[in-house]
Amino acid sequence: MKTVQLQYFALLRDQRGVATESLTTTAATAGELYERLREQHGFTLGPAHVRAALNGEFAPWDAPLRAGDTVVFIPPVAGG
Amino acid sequence: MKTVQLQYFALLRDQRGVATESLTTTAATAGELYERLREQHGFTLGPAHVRAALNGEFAPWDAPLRAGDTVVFIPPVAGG
Amino acid sequence: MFRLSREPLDPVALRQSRLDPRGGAFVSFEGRVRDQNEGRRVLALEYEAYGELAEKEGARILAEARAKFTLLDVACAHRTGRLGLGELAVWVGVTAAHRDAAFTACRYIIDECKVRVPVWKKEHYSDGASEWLNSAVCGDHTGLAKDG
Amino acid sequence: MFRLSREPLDPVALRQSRLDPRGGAFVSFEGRVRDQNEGRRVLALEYEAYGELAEKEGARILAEARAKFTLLDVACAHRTGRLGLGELAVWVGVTAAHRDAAFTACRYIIDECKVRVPVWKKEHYSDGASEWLNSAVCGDHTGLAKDG
Repeated sequence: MKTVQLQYFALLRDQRGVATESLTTTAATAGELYERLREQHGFTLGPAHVRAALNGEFAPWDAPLRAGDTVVFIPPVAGG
Repeated sequence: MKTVQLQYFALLRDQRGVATESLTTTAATAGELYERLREQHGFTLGPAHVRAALNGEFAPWDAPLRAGDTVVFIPPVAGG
Repeated sequence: MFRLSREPLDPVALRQSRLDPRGGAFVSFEGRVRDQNEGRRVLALEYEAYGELAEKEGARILAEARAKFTLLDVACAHRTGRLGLGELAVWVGVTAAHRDAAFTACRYIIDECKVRVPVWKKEHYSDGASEWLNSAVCGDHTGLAKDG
Repeated sequence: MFRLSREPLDPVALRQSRLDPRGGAFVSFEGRVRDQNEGRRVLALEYEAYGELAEKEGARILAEARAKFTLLDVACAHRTGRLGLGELAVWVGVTAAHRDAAFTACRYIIDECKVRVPVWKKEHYSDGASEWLNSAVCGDHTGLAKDG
């Protein structure tokens, strides 16, 4: 069990209904956490369309989660 | 024999020493006129590096010269 | 220089700040809110950024451009917040001794920014609907680089 | 709009005059007098144009760009006369709904102008010499599109 800080943006923020949350989880990796949240909140975006960021840097789905991590799931970007 | 109006630009103006002249010539084409002028004034640019313009439009070297034509020989351009 | 801005971007000031006395070629790109997208009438846009990572990724893209091409200067600014029709959303400016490098680098920067920098665009349409771009339920990535 | 100008070009006014309320992508190119060319220190430039034909050929190039690409607006202005270091010699601005067309057309216009529009450039060097570009005695055309 570890506690991580989540930030949500764009579609994921809309679907989660909050911009940030503190979450205590047993998920071992970023990918595992996304799948659980997706199921729980009905996120429409599959993992193929989302990237993970840990502590302000892009991270692979299998990156291990550590207590205190800031976790952001990044929907398809659309700047410019 | 016909009289044409010549305008010179850039290197050709420098080498001819005037910007315009009125010339009476027996040259039948733009190319023939250029070769004669080149010999007479020592133009360094061969015809492969020069284009002809008659009356404000590009013209092929074999374009016939007519009385009253405005003739410009165009050195390699270098805008921008 | 890559920066995000909640305030309107001033292309005149941006350009002025990047002028190089050595001269040469300056190429700039301005992306402005369009009045339509795929047939729907757009009234306004909302840009949201994950600021910390957006600024890192934007700076990386500019560094890549400098490494790939021979440049004198590069800069990019991206707007966030709500924008009206015609407002400037993104500005890229590149100075180089030769125009080939300036064009290629400017294009590289905007193309990479559009697919890598965590900025999201929500379009508000005249029918009252709004939508996060590229996030449709059955969406794939094919539409990513199409707009602007 | 293609025009020659004996007066300094104002890129801010040029850009402002081409803004399109439909938004989209705007790409502009500025060619400025460089401080050196092939290792020689340039102090000033002189541009001379065959005005009548230059304006016709410039307008043809813009019309070709409109025919080849899907554009909202195109414009090009070229300076003539004597220019100092850093002064603006040529400006091209293109507006399109999509950036691909804007970049490609802007590049097309400046590339074509450089080899087709009858404008000549005389460089004045720090050693007192001066030279018409591309007109060396043994010159060939290989250097034509190199600068700027």
